Amino acid sequence: MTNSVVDGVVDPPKEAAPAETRPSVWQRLRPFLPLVALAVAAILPYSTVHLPGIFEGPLNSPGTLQLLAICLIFGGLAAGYDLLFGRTGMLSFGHALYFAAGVYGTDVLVTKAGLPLWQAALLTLTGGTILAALLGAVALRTVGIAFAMVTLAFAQVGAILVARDFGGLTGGEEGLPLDVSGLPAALVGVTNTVNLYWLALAYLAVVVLVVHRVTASPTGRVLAGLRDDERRVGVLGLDPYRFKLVAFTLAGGLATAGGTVYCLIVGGASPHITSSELTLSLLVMVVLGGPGTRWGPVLGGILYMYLDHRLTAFGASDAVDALPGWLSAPLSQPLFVLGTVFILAVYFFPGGLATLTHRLAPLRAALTRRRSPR
Amino acid sequence: GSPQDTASGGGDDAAPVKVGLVYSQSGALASYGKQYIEGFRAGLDFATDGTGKVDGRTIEITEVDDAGDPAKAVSAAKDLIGKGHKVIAGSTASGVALQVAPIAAQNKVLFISGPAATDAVTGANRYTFRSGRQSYQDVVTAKSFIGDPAGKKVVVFAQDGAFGDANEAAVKAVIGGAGATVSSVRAPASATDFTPFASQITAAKPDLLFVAWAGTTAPAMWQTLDQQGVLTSTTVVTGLDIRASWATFGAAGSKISFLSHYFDGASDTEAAKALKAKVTGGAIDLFHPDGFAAAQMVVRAVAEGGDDVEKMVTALEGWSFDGVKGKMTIRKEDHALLQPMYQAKLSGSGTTFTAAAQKSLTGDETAPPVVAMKG
Amino acid sequence: MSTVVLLTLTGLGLAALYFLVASGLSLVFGLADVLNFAHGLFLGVGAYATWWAAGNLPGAGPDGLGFVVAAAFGVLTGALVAVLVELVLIRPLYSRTIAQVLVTVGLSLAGVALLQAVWGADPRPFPRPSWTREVTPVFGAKVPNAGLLLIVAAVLVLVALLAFLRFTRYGLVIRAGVENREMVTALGIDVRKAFTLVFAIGGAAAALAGALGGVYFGSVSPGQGSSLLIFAFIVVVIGGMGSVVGSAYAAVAVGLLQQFVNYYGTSGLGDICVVALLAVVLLLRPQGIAGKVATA
Amino acid sequence: MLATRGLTWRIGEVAIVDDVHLDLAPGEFLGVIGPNGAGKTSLFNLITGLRRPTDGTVLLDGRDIGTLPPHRRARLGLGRTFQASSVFGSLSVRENVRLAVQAYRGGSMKLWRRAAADREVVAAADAALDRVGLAHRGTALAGTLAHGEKRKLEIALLLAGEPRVMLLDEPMAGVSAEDVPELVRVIKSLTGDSGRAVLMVEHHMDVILELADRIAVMHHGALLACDTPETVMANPTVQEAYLGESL
Amino acid sequence: MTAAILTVEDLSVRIAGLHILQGVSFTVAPTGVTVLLGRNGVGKTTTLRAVVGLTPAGGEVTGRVRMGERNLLDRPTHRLVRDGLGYVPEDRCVFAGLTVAENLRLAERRGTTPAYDRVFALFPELERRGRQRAGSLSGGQQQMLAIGRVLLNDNKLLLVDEPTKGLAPKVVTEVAEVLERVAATVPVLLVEQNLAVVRRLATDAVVLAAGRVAWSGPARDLLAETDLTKSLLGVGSAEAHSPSAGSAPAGPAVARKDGLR
Ligand SMILES: Nc1ncnc2c1ncn2[C@@H]1O[C@H](COP(=O)(O)OP(=O)(O)OP(=O)(O)O)[C@@H](O)[C@H]1O
Ligand SMILES: Nc1ncnc2c1ncn2[C@@H]1O[C@H](COP(=O)(O)OP(=O)(O)OP(=O)(O)O)[C@@H](O)[C@H]1O
Ligand SMILES: [Mg+2]
Ligand SMILES: [Mg+2]
Repeated sequence: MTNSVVDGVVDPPKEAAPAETRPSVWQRLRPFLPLVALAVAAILPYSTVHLPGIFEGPLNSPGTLQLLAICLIFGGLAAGYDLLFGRTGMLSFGHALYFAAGVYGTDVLVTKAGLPLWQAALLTLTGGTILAALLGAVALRTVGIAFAMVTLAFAQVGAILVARDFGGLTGGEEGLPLDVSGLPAALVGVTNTVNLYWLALAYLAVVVLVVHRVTASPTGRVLAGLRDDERRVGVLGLDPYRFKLVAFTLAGGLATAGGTVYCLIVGGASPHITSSELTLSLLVMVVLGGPGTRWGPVLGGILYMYLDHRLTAFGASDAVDALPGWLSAPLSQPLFVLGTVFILAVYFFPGGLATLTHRLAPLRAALTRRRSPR
Repeated sequence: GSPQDTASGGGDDAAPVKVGLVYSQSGALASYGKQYIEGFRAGLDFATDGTGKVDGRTIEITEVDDAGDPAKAVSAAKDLIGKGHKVIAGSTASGVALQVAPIAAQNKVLFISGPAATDAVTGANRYTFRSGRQSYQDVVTAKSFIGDPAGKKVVVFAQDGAFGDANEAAVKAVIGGAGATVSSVRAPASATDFTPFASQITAAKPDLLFVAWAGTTAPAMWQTLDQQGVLTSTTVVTGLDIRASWATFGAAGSKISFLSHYFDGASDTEAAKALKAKVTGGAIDLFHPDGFAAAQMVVRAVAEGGDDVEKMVTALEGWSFDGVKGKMTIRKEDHALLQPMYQAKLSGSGTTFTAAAQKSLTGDETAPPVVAMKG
Repeated sequence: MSTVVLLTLTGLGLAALYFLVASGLSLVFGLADVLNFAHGLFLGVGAYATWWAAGNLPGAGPDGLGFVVAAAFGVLTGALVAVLVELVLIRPLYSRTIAQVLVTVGLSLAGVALLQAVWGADPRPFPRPSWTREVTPVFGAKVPNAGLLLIVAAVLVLVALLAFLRFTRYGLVIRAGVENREMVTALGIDVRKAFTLVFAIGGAAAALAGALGGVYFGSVSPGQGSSLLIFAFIVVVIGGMGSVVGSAYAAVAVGLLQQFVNYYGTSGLGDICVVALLAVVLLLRPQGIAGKVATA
Repeated sequence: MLATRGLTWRIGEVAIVDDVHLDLAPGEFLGVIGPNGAGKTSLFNLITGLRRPTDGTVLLDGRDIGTLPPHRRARLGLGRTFQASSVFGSLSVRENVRLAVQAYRGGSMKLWRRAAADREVVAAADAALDRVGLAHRGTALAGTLAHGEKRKLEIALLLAGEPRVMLLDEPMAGVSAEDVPELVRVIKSLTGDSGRAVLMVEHHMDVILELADRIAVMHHGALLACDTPETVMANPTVQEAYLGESL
Repeated sequence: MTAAILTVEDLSVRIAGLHILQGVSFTVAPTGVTVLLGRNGVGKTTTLRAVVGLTPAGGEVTGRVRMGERNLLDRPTHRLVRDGLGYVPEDRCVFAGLTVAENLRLAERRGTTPAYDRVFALFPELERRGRQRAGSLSGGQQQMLAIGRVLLNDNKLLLVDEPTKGLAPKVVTEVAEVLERVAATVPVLLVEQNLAVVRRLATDAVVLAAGRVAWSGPARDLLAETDLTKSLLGVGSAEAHSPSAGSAPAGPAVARKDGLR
């Protein structure tokens, strides 16, 4: 389908053709690829290329940039969640809570308390991180499924509180539109969507950098050890609890920051984001991309959000309408297509998208072989 | 190209006018959305005499599904605005309407909210209008069931959250303001068993029970109220939902006094006849009139304003027109849509129920108080 | 007094509903180690199949024996769908727990959307025997018959499941299979069959919950199963995974707690209390609930 | 150096470990034998803090460590291996050992440094791998190692932490005959220097006799005897309950 | 030599790109114990698992394994076992969450009477601990359970992977005796590191090295020739100055060396 192209847009083709023939150059270039990807993504809004069927308008149109911005945010969120799930082996079902804390925190502080954006963002980030640290400190007294359920329970309380709408703070099921009057002008209005896109890109870059650095750090090694055998880590002289709490807090903080950016992009908060389904979606994104891999979760998040948004258009498209009724009815349900895509993905990319290059290796080898006799 | 580029809208006198409809084609509110779009098409035909053109310019509709998710709706709105749409309509869900409205104001395009009932859309900003009714109008209609409210005891039974809050506040203002004592019983929207709440209501012994409940748990809620004898012990008023839901009231249906936004046969206007002819199944449903009115408003805005949004706004403010429900007026001060409302009774059994009008109230009788324009 | 009786009995009815949903979940979760997010779908399938049968299947109807036939048809369909899901989707993924979670999540999304595509998002009136709409006076409280029906059904299901686990070898095979499938086959047992059976039973229990839930709610809608699922999960976890009896206790605790807090406290507090109960139970006896004691 | 005082662990009425008083002098090598199920592994679990005793306590250098969590005890110089190999299966063999070295060199939270850049850690890890003869398997994932190799990796993990008191739980179990002498040599070299004390459970009697200064015999959770190898081996109860007839 | 009960021909196993077995061929005699020897990691366990059809997912098995006329490789494990192939895995694999009695009950095969008396006579401990969770058994007790499970049924061939690992000398002797008695009626393919046990039980021996068969023949020949033992198994020279595997008899250290003779 359209996946490969989307990946290409955000992350330039990793397997560039010349690299196959001259691996040494390729190897030297490899470490710089993320920077190249970042640069390409950053100048993307200057392109007027139109990719029919993939995006509604040209790449620099507000609609496309908005969609890409949301995809990037979720790429970052998934990468942050992977710090817990893929790298430390902690299955949290309540990660949506910290994201929601970021969205609602920013929104409420700006809209209800009238704080300037930078203060609201800073306060929210601090608050979200502290919240993660506190709840993590309690939840981490349990392990395994119990941990998953305690985190789910905490997140559920968050969802109930948002729905209850105490003091009209959260707007309940109607959500809370962001009051943009106090915001910098560069973040308001359709023509400025590109700035939001860059903000989202910056968020993603920061998350990837943080996750990457942390994973490669001594602490990251301990986290990997915890994933395999917690008891062993303890006997080696390291406190598993402390390291897990650090990972949990860090991931929570990253999610909160993502919430702040998301709030700006969407221009408000709605209770969807407090639901346990969001955490499940994060899990799906990570698994879709490949847990514990460097780019997998990012790609998974981007792809998931892309499908989630684009499938509504797909369902309403003429191509689907033209099909016989028994086919077009389910296909016009975006969730049906999304669910089916996951199921297929589990079977066809068992290790996630990240293993795709790996699995294509034989094919590539065959191609090069055919070319080389020349 | 430059990242700040957006397509500039029209300017050409013969160019089509682009209208974006962002509403629920899928998701929980898909059936509301379906009525809305049917109504809109019928309304467009009606207002343009079947040509689909205003002053020789075609009205070009782009439909986008928001699946009830504000984030998707905002993306869609930005996309449409980016492509030069000056008019956006739709919003089946209140949450969507509230988040799209600011986008319209930020970008100075016309936004006509659809079935979303939240009062907060009224007076949201200069660019935002509504083509449907608002909760307050429901409540005023409810008040008409008890005659003189002074000294009466009224209980609001509503679900937690903004929808319930709004209804409770409206009842306190409208009926409480007229001298009744208003108290409330609230329940989580996700509640599975309603016995505790039924007991609380019974204990309060109200003269009037106003129920504001939306969602799939409604049938269970009504059954419990019926079984615990609430429906027979007092006057119970609630809004009449879409036709498909009537059967789920079951035996309770005939014991409830309904306030209605619209049901088939509630009015006999020209517009209603035109609409009825176009509706699948031949019966007008709750949200068909909202789509119809939206189309009428779009045509008016384009006819008077051309491509100039400011002119469109001025053209709509204070405008009165003959809609499906009868005389509709867009109040200048806060863009509230004043419109007739109805009292109804359900009768029938099994799966066939019919609604009959008891009384209709004029737009002025149900007018909400004027609110200050926020933005 | 009558309020307390009413709340207790309706609370038990609610508990019975939770138990019916949770029992299948607990069985599949505890025995086959599959965190089955598609359980809500099975429930929806059962409900819609019953609804469909009552209107279309010869011999079935909304009342009396006809309803029993319709419900039986629903239960059968639920079991069948569960078996298909196990055979086609879950079986290739054993020992890949996360992949299973993903598949069942995908399935619940797709399946609910499918129900919605076919029958629409709006609730449909559910066929039900007329006596289930009535109430039975108990100490002055008007207790809905549908609730009593749920209680009876839940007790029957509990007994049936216990008998299955206690008097057949399947319980053993499955518990062993969860730990080490290979070794079970190495003892000469076809473990796949046992897992399929567990799914069939889980699906049947879910479908029964769907059919009786339809009676209880008076309507059926695509999302009904998923909304019950979260409480079912809580019940399963509080009760201890895989323990059917535990689920029963937990369901009673949750049902009564919710009912009484909702009456005496403010609205929404009931849900928060249930969640708090979960957190407290897990924090006090995490390993007891997780059921897996580390062996040093 | 290490001592247990009345260490007892009961489950219900059964005493798994029953009032054990052990003393381990610096530089001493104490072998622990006893029938299967005598409570040897359980004793280790109590000493390292993986289980909480119902009674009694553990002293290290005279300090009561009975209430400390496992990682605190490890930091005080208490290291152990597991009877069932417990290595980090998804990490490479080298990363396994580096993690252990890092744990020993200071467990402070370092989030922003590159782990692989720490020369000292790398060098120490490689030295430990070399010592157990696993250097050539450095890049293999620990989870795919054959059983015997996992046993060696276990010891490398222990070595990396340079503990002062080492608890070895059946290090020879499943090690092929050819490798036994080498492992024995490795273990022997642990004790030669620096006054380290070793507590080793082992069923291979020749290994125990080769290495141990004293032998403790456990039976039904209790310490039956603790004496020189000769005395212990001559003990008729030991012969009857543990050694049985020769093959 | 009479027809072999099990014939392995050109068995190759590849797991995750690693060529672990590279064409292993040997036979198992219809009586007595055939031992499979070799250093850690040569692929002994892999061989046994390939025979019972338990190669991990993604593993590739080629070659033929015949028992009588049947090729075993294309039949599912549970059928092989039901037809009389008993397997005792290397790491015991008792079901930790189940009680001892449940573990045994699980091993009962349909249509046969389980020989509980035989098992309890050998391991009275198992009868006593019937209600204990197998996960809390000591290592040795778990090994008893793993063997007991297989002995509950009559088998045509037993595959036993390192049964004496981690057992007390006394139990090692007992297990050896059990296997000896079992082997009187059922042929056994045994993987074992304990040379004393090998010495006592083995009739035939197969030595693996680097994924291939390095030597096969009567066990007597292998053990009798010190040079051969030394070159194939690396023991012998070490014996002189450092003790090697093998359980020692009772008595002072001096008497130990007899253990391997
Ligand atoms: N969690 C537990 N619950 C019940 N009994 C237990 C538990 N843990 C250990 N036991 C019992 O305690 C006894 C001692 O076990 P332990 O593992 O310490 O023996 P061991 O001496 O190490 O034996 P081996 O030499 O076979 O490894 C055994 O009988 C075992 O069954
Ligand atoms: N799942 C696997 N993935 C990758 N390699 C494996 C896997 N299983 C086994 N191996 C490799 O195959 C080789 C042979 O393993 P096997 O377990 O058969 O050896 P063994 O002879 O039984 O050794 P031991 O005496 O230690 O039990 C080892 O090098 C091991 O690393
Ligand atoms: Mg032990
Ligand atoms: Mg082996």
